[in-house]
Amino acid sequence: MLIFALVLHAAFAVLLPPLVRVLGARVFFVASLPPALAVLWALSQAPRIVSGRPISASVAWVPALDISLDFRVDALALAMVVLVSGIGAAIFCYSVGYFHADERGIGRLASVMVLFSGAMLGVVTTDNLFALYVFWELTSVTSFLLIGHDDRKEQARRAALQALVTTVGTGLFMLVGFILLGGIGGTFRISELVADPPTDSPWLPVALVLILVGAFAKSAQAPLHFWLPAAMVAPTPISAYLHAATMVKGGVYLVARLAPGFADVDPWRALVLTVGLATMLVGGWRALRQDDLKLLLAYGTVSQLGFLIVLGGTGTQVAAAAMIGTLLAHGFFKSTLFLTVGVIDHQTGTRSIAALTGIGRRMPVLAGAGALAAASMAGLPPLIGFVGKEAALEAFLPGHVPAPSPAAAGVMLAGLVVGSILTFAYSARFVWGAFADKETVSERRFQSPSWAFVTAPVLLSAAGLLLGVAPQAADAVAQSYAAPLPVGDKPYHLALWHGFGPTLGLTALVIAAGALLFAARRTVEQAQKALARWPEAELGYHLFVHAIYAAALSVTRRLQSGSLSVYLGVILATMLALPGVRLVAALVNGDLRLPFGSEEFRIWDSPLEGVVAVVLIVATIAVAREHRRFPALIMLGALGFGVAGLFVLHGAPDLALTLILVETLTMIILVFVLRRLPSTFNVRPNGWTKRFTVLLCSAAGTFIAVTLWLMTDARTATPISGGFAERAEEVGGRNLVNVILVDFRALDTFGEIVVLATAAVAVASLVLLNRRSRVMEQNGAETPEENGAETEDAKEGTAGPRAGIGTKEILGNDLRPDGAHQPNEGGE
Amino acid sequence: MTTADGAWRAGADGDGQGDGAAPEGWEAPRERWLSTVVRPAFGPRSVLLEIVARLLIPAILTFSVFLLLSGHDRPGGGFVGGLVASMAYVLRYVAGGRHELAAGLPMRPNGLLALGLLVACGTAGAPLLFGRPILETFSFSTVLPVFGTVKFASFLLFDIGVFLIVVGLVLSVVAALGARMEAEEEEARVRRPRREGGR
Amino acid sequence: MSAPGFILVIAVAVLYSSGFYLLLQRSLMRVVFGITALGHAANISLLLTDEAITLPPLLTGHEGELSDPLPQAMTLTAIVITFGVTTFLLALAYRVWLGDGNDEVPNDVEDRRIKQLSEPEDSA
Amino acid sequence: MNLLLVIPFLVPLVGAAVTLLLRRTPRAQQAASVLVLAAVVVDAALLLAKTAGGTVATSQAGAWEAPLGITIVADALSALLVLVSSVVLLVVLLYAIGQDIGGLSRAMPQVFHPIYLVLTAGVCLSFLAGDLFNLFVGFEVMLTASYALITQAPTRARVRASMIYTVVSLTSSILFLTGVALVYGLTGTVNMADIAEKLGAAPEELRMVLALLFLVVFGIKSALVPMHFWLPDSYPVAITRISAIFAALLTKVAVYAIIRSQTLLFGRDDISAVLLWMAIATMIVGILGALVQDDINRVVAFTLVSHIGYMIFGLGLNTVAGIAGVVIYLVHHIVVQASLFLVNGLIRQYVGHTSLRAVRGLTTVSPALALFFLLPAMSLAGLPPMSGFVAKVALFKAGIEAGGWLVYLGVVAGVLTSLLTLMAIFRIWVRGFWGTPMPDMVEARAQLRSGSSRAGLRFTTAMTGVMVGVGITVAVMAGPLTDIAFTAARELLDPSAYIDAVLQKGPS
Repeated sequence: MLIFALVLHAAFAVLLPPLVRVLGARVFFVASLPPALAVLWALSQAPRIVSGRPISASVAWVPALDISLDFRVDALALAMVVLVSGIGAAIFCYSVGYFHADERGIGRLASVMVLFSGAMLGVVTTDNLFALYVFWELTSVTSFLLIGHDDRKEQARRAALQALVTTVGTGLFMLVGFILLGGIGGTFRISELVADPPTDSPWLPVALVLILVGAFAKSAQAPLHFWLPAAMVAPTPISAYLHAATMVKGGVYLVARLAPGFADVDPWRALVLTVGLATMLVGGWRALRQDDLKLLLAYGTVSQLGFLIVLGGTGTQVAAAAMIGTLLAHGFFKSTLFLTVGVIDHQTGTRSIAALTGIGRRMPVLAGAGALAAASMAGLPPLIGFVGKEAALEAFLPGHVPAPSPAAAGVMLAGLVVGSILTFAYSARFVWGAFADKETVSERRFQSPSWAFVTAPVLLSAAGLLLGVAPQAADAVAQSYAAPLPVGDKPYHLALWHGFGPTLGLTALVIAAGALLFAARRTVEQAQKALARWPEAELGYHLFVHAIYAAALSVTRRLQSGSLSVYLGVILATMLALPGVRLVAALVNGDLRLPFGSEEFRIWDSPLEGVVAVVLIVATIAVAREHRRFPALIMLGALGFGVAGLFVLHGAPDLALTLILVETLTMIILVFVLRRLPSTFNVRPNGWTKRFTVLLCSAAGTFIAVTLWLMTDARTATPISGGFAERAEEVGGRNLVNVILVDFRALDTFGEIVVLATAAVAVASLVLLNRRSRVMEQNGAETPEENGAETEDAKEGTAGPRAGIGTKEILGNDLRPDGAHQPNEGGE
Repeated sequence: MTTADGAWRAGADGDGQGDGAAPEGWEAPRERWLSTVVRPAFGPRSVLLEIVARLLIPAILTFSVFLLLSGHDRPGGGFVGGLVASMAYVLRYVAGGRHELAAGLPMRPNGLLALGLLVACGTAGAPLLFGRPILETFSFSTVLPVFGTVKFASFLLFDIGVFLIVVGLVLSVVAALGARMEAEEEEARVRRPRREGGR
Repeated sequence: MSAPGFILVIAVAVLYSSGFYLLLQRSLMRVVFGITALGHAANISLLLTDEAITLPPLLTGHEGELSDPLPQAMTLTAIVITFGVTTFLLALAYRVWLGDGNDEVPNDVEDRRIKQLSEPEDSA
Repeated sequence: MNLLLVIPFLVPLVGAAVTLLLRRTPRAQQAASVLVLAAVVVDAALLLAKTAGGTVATSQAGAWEAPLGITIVADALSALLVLVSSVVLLVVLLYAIGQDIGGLSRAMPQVFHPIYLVLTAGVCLSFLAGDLFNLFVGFEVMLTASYALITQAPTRARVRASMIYTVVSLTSSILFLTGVALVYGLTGTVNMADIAEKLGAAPEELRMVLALLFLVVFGIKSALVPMHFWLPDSYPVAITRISAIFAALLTKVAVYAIIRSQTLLFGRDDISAVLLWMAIATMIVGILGALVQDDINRVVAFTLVSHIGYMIFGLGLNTVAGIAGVVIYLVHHIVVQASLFLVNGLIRQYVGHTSLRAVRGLTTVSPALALFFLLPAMSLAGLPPMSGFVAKVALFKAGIEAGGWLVYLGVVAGVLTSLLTLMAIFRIWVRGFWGTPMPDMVEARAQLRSGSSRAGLRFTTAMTGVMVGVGITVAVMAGPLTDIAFTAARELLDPSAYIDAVLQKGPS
């Protein structure tokens, strides 16, 4: 059933775009079906799951690599499914009102959103590390596409790429961490790893840190949180869904998923608590000074995610229960708030606190829902947010639970209280900013939203209220999830009322201080402005990217010279550096010895051979030194005939005959071509470059010759050719070379004639073709059939040689639309 | 400035050697050879060279066939034979110019290439039909009235394929780099002033 | 066992060196010469894997050790392949001359453009 | 068995001859080429079915037993690569036909088909050659065809590119031939299985020199840093169909040759350290090059260089898992590179060029195009659930299992390269696919869609879609693929079955 739900998401993603023509924006109703189905199914299975019998399913994919699509829905997954699919379904319905039918790319949008919904469902239900990574990165990519939905805005493109690079880049760390972890644990099933965590490997901390890096980036933990506020350029339903309610919880989910097994491994807890707390404080502090409601919420989200990471990563029962409560709370209240802002933005055209007034009066229902959600965020009873926060404070009361250590718990508690105060303050600021009447602001004219548009936020905030009033449902899930974790003094249940105790006192403190902070908001704003601004986290990203590009440019500029001779020189140098150095080393070490002085050593086999060799050497050097074409050609001919002579001496009449014929033909053809070319070559002046070239080439030539000498000297077996003579009788031929060519190794000959035929066709097509193009040019004619139709080569050809624009100029006119840019293969 | 814009029209006509509408260069007068009044490729017309060429060419061609057939026992074979045969045509071109070359060809170079390739492929693939490995040789002997016992072997066919392809290659190259360029030069000579101005 | 005479080793070294040297020149015609020289060098290398036996590998019934036919067959194949490819290079040289008025191998345009950049074009 | 092993190169050659004769009837030519490649695909599938389980199929050309005659041999790796290559070749051919129908390209259709089929034969022969010299011949067949293809529709830029390409390839060929001479000098044989046995008696130092020399020879063709410079200067300039095939196949054939030579011939000597260093350099230098390019084709070409590094990394691990990773990566990368170049070809059709300085808003111009770019781009960046993800996991996993500081450095380089690939490839997306389309692009699209080239445009788009679909199939079938890859890797690391099959069983 779960697999069916996933497939359904994918199928709908394919089906939706064509439906847009018929349905317009109502296509989102259709889109809400798969997540709705998933959440209904999950709820129907909830009793069974909560009672400790998770649901499993599996599809094999690449068993040899342990990549398998295993699924397992337990309590934690259940909570996440409710968030992902439940909120998803609501947001899809909301989108019907948000998007106009003529919105650009609405089909694409709906399709990608459903795909995201499915991917997220996969993330929270899978039980295989690789499958988790698969779905995880799918959410990154869909998120990228959704952030960049309004791709004509530079800002959107930037933010999308930034989010992608951050999440996928860190996701790669996570992948390596997964592979390490699975390798250490011997299995890639998460449930098995958590149930029976490996402990003894020195690589385990490395694996965990790598995984945490991925989780932190996904959940926008400081200092990797910068992408999340930037991602707010996306349309509001997307922000609400991905960047508040679900995707960013991926990291929290992963931390919470692994915490039962690995929370006690250093440096897990230290890392999680530090980063989480820092994020909570930074986010809350930054939220206090935002003017844009959406950004306020975004920083609020960052803060809350830090909070959740702390709770999820601590690895105690109370913290775990608090995490479940806060997780659900956050999902509901944050999506409500975003949707509220979306409505405000949609109706009034702004979401700036400085420009909004009287919204509460004009949209009371919406304001009610928003206020309720904000109250939940602030941690006010009787909402689920309050329940979660109570539990959270309880979790860090020193002495109540075994981990973390009391001192650390004290610090954490203080941090959480400060964070909560900040949360209260920005929640209040949100309500005030969004709905309050402000005398200084003139009221805008706008239409009231349709009821359908407001339904989703109302429902979602109501869900928050419901869960708060009846926390038993959440508690059941929490207990089921927290069961394997270390217990404190007494079992803890999520509830509205725990009696008077330190936590209640702390809550009161939070409310009082928060209210104070809100009341003093002007002072706070000024204080924030007055403080030296610490470097933006985004700066790190920009520095990284810039460093990469600068490195890329400097490396490529230096290496990719564009000159053929340099390329060939480097190849020769490589040959010398690899086998060459090896050979020299062996010779120096005495592992190999040149056959000087051995019995085999001889100057020549016959004096005639010596003469031929000298002719060869002289002719070769002459060819290399000659700067005039025809003399060089004649020396080349002499060289060829010299080689033929050597062939005769070595008993190869066939070769000699062939070579002489081939040489003659080559000479004739060379003459055909050469008579058109200038009579001398352009030569480079003598200088160190030339000397270096000579040195390089001599070294390369010597290397090959010496290797040949050594190899032939060290022959290990008699050549196989003895067999040919024996078998030649069977064939009935007496010229062994020819018999080999046409019989024993006819396949080589076969290939060779194919080479010849191809070369012939190539030469013909190359020469004949050029002629035609010249005729065209003479007539000044473009090819006639392409009046308008831009064919593949037309532009290259015409824009190439003619547009003689200097490089600098091109850069200046990068985007000039008049065609002055020089595409692809610019000319000289 | 010569643009190399590849202004080539797809399917406009053959690649220059299609038989029907052969472009200039192949428009050879179908007269007896050496009677064409065309400038040879190099230098002035030399009667001596022409006569020598005329006398030599049949001999060269015969010799090339001999090399082809006897290659199995003596130095020679398809390559050498093919090279020698194509020498005959090169000689003919050098002596008589491009029209001469065109007039003397049995078939277009591409045809020779394709034919040679087909013959070679056929010889190579035939044993497969009988479930034998590629390129296995088969031979049989018959007694012919005049020649006595004649052995025929499939590798001879293969060698003929080689022969044809070598001839095809050389002709193709001579046609392209020799004859074609010569034709172009003639055209260019007409247009020279304009082009010089452009450089 | 079958190492060639020293002077031939030197000849091979010179052939390869000169071939490489010609290959590194800008003029495509010299590159063609270089390829030809290198082709010779490789062919001689193949042949030198055998001892210098002057008796050709013909089964004529004469006494004596025959030279090794296999490298010869391979050399023959290589000669012909080199010939085919050389003609192609010549056609290419001709083509280049038509386009540029010389037969030099120019540097790549796009590479040159990037060489002249001093700042990455985008770091976003 | 004889037939199955021979068809992949024999039938294309017959096809080449036939299409050369059919020059004046383009339709017949097209039909013949398609038929030939379809036959090769079917044949390769059958061959893979035979060899996937670990049997080594051999056929002795001319029925001469192994060291004397030439062995054609297919193990799981060869068969797999022949199959993938032929599928890619077929789809690219169909794409090319679509372009010709629509008059969208001015390549020479008459000689394109024969040469393309020769290229096919060369690629297949290289994969199936069991003989070192025959491998050389296979390479030459493939390369000569590629010289002819890269000069199709020669603009100045193309002639310049083909010079670089041809001369560098020739250098590599000459060194290859030299290597054959050296091997024959040392062992007196050219049959690879035979060499493998006889090299055992040779001095270790000489073996190492040979191993490194062959690494250089094939390293040039597979564009290992620092021998890679020619590739980005040549491949992107050719017309689409050609650069797609070159990028997809030619470097991979060279990588195959590296794998084969370093495992079968020189397997007993360890040059892992060299391979790993080269792999790291290749990954990093290649991807840094990709980041600063402005031309989409060039970006993709630089990523090609970079990702060759992944394959060499896997080979350098010298473990079954590592080499299996290489095999998966090979298959994945062949398909992905072809897809990306075909997409670039579509962009060229729409816009006339592929320079990022003048391409904007392609998603608006053609949503299908955007989708077809996005999926392979994700795959190239190793994002799940595409095939690139599986390949990367296989390699990383193998690396982490193998251990050692150099290997870990390699994994780090791999991770970094992965991230940079993402940046490079999504930079194309952000700059070229998003944004407001340039006015001339919209106009060009309107003209293309209304003009006579409409059918061709649709067809080429559809074929690009098919290629992307092949990529997705690779991802879906990753399970069986991985099993084959492991079989192949085991065969490569323990070549005794291969050697026995070639040397002892004789003609089958």
